[in-house]
Amino acid sequence: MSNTPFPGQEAAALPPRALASHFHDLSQQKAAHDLGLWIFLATEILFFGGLFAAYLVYALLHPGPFFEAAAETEIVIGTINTAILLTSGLTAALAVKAAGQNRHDAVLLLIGITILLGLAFLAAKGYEYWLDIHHHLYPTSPDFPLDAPAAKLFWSLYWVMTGLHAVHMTVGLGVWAVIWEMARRRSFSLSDNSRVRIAGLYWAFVDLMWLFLWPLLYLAGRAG
Amino acid sequence: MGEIEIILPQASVEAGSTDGKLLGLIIISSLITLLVAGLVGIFAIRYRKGSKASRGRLPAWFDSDLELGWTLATGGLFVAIFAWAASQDFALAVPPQRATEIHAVGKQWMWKIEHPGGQREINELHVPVGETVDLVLNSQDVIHSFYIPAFRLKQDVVPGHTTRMRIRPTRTGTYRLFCAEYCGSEHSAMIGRVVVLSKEAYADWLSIQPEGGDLSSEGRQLFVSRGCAGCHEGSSKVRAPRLEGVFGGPVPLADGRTVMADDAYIRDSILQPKKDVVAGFEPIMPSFSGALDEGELVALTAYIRSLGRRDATATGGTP
Amino acid sequence: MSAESEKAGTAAKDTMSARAKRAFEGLDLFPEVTVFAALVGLAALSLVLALLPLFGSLSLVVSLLIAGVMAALVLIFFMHMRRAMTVVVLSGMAGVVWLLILFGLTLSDYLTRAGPFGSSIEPPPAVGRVGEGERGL
Amino acid sequence: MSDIPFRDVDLEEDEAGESTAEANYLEERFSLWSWLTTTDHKRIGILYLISTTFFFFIGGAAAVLIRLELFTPAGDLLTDDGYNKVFTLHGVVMVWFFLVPVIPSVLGNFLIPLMLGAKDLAFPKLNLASWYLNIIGGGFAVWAMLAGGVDTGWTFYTPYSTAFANSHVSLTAIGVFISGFSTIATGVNMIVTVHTMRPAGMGWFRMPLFVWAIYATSLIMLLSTPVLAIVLTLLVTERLLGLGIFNPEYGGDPILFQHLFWFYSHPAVYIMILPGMGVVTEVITCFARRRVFGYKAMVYALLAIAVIGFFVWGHHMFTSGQSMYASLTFSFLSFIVAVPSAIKVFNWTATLYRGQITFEASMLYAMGFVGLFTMGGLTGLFLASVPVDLHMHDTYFVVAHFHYIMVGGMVSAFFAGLHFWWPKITGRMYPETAARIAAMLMFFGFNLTFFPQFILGNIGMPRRYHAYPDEFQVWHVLSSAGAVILAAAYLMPLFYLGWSLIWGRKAGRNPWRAHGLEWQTTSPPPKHNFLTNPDVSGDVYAYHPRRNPRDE
Repeated sequence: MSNTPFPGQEAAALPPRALASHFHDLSQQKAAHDLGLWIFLATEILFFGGLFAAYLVYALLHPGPFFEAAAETEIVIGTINTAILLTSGLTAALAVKAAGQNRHDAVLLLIGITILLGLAFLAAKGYEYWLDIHHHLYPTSPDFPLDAPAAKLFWSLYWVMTGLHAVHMTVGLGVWAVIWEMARRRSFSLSDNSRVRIAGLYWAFVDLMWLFLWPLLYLAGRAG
Repeated sequence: MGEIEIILPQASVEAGSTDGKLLGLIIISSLITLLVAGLVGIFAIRYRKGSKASRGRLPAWFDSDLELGWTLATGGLFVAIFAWAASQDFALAVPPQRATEIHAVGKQWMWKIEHPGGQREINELHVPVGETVDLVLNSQDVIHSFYIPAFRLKQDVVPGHTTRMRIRPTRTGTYRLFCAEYCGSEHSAMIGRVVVLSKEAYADWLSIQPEGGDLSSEGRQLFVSRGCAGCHEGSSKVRAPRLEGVFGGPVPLADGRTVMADDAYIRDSILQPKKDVVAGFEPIMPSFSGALDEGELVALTAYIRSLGRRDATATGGTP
Repeated sequence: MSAESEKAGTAAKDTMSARAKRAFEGLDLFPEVTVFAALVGLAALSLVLALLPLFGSLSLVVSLLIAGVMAALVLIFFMHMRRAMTVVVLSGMAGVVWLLILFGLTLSDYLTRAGPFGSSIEPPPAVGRVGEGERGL
Repeated sequence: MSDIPFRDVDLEEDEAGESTAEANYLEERFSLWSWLTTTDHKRIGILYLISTTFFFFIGGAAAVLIRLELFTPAGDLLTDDGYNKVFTLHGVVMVWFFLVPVIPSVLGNFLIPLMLGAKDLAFPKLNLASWYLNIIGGGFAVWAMLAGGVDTGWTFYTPYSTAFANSHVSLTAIGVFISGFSTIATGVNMIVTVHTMRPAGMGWFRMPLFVWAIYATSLIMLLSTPVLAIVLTLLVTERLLGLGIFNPEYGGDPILFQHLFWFYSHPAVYIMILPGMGVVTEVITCFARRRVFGYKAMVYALLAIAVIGFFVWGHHMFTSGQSMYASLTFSFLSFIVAVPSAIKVFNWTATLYRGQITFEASMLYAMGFVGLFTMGGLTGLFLASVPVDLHMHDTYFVVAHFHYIMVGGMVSAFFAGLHFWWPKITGRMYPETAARIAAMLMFFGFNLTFFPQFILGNIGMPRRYHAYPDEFQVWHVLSSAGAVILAAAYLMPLFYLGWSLIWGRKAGRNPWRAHGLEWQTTSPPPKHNFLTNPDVSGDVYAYHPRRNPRDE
């Protein structure tokens, strides 16, 4: 009967920060947090999904120029960034695991590495953007190097897709930074609180989106 | 050219059948509305608080059978209405045979019409009664929509697309032409008239229009003056495909595909020559995008079409 | 509290590696590291296949299929979808299913437009791009 | 359901029991700051009530201007650009800042935890954040209006919105984008609350249908709003940064914008009607004193509408140049989605059968809803038929059709719910006679405003026309006359509901002798909703026509 709505006595036994007053127990709270974040991630799939739909339609309408344009992206930086993100995905997953076991030092270290890798990703991305602009690879450039009009469709999608991904990365880094600081001050219980787990899920999702952006933007149109 | 008729006449083949469906829908939905409103009203009076009406348990069949019955009945009815509506002969679909083509260009905020003989008009469309006319629609700026209420037809005019609307006027008269897709400040001023004339009157009307020059001969002039003829004509080294007989037939492409040489293909080939290169030729043709305006494109296309018609009579169908 | 952590901070500088070692002592790094290795391997495979002219125009499809496998690994092992509540799995799937609805019904238009595929799309005569084509000659 | 023992509402209710130990949520703390930082779902519901009312009257003022302008054929009251900005404002404000949030965020916020016997929604802070996002988004829209307005129409069709409009498109789009996050936050909150915070003993099929309706609505919110967000992002990047996803000069397709936009906006129509269906169900069953007819069918119909609603967006695009095969597919699916709506209409009617009906104002609104929604739904079939739509698309027929759903349906339902739960929200009874007069006036004014528009559409009057040919005038005059009545009727509740806050009779826990859990607590409820555990053993629809406790 852990599900009774008003078990005030039970709630009092728990550390005050871990359980919000409107939940009856930690398992209910954990379920709510997990479900809330997963639902949010489902909406994120559809958010990026609109872009994937546009990519799909234009790849079908203008296959030639679209993939020719794709061959102009900086594949080396894109691939290095893929490796960086995969590694940060590993450290984030380990941080979640360590948090579940209340291993304070490990969590701090792993989140720290994750943040550094995320920053490295953004730095590489920034350098890549600089190169792209240097090569006039943006649709409004008067010296846009590709002839076919549809090449500009690809490059528009490139900027929006990578830009939104970078925004998500930045948000994720902000979340990690806050959690790292809170964990350093030991202001919440690592295993009872959902924070690290939620941030880990979000980070893995951002990682996951990149797994699709990488082939769409960097690997497409390279063969032959 | 009489006054515009304000009671909406049925002036096209579609008008009659659309109105039939409309009437059917009005009858069906009025009956359903009356049924629902009637039942609500009757129940409200009969079962008002304190009335003597019996309020025993509902009979067993009421709960499940009636619900299921109503669901199936409405479902069946709706599917039947769909089938009836979908059975209409959609002139909008791929035109089965070629018809007189009149080009209309929508721009903020007017309609520019060009007849095959080169006659031009603005915000007015003259068509002969009893004939099939394909309106070929392009937009120079935003989305417009070519709407003739008396014909019960409208078709959006989308920049970057060529859309078509087949009209089959059945009744002479003057009817309204509206832009039905919001297009900016003077959207409500983008209106005009459609004048359906008898065939003789239409011929007279065409003959008294100022000489616009025949569309395809205008195209022929452009074909020479813009240098197309230099490669696509004459017996010099074969740098480009000859265009006689091309229109309306299949064209094998360098990448193995085959496309149908229709208006859209011709336009594409002029504006984006590297998109669909004909098998056996090098992609050396420059793009004429920006070098030709909408009217010149239409004329060039008309010329190439006229080249094709000589020996392409058997290839009327499109894929 | 803060003084304590500061002290811990200074101590950390001296024995960083020792502390790191202690931090990870007994922390089971599996299956995460194995999965990570698999992900890196799949990424390398994807890269190689994309650069080689093996699949022609299907090359991107192959890359995306590999990405799908990688995504499944991330979902199962890093996001613990296996252990998640049914409703969590359902909500994740809903996102994908609705994406397919979006793709499917949009394509129901694009794949069935009149004429050769996509032929109703034409660039309009744009102004200000005169001569752009000549450069290609 | 039938195995649950029949338990009627507690007859010997103690009005004296109102003097409880805990202050009610309204009196708990008074300061403005305590309201602006509250995480109490009830207070956030009130905040939403205030903000949506504000936006309703902004949108309403725009509607009045539109109807005044159309009184004469010449465009004499407003300039053409002025008119275009006014109808855009009307659409943007009414859709995103009134219709979408009004029932889920006002009544849903207030009632979902109460109906589930919970203390709050799952994420109280997120709930407050969603209100702030909503008013920040609305602030952008109002800012755009004050800065000179926007003239694209609420649909933002490209390339007009990206390359041709000179008005504040980006500002408005950013406002709508932000409000989209508010919608998503509300949706997450509702779904998680329903999943994780139901009390033991309240199985899925024992939940009130209002909860089901909000649940189904939230599903649509979550699955459609992100696509709106991305399409607006693309719109703004195209305007501000020169990227060009829909730019025809690059070979981009304006019709793709329409696909993405309607992938959101058609389901959004169901966001705007499903909650109304939930409200009307609660009201009808209570005032007919009859268990709701076909409970499970009602649930499945709600879920079916929510899901099938995603498959029909192309019926907005029959004339757009989309493939005829796609049009016929979408047409067929649009007919299918009408079936669950028909089930609901049937069940509401059947609930009245052998009832013990009384005609409080909320019941009048609910009965009006059934009639108007039926008409709105049936005229939807006209527009789902391809040949008829080729004629009717973008004419006043469409305008009339969706106003029958949105105003005749959703606004009626909102008033039904507001009156029904007003005693619970404020602890006071509203004056019944005034409310009944307003309800009937609204019904009459509504029909006079919008029925002539069906005829206008039928004789070919296009939408969004600032000036129009003379032959349409007679119908426009009727419509404008109706709008005046409608406007007066909408002002009435402002006065009598305001009056009731101070002079209204004290309501007691359960003035309607209704069965939901929300009626078990005091009116207004205490901060934590229930002083004692609510009794969830009863059936929320255990009404019995022969035993009406209100006869005592």
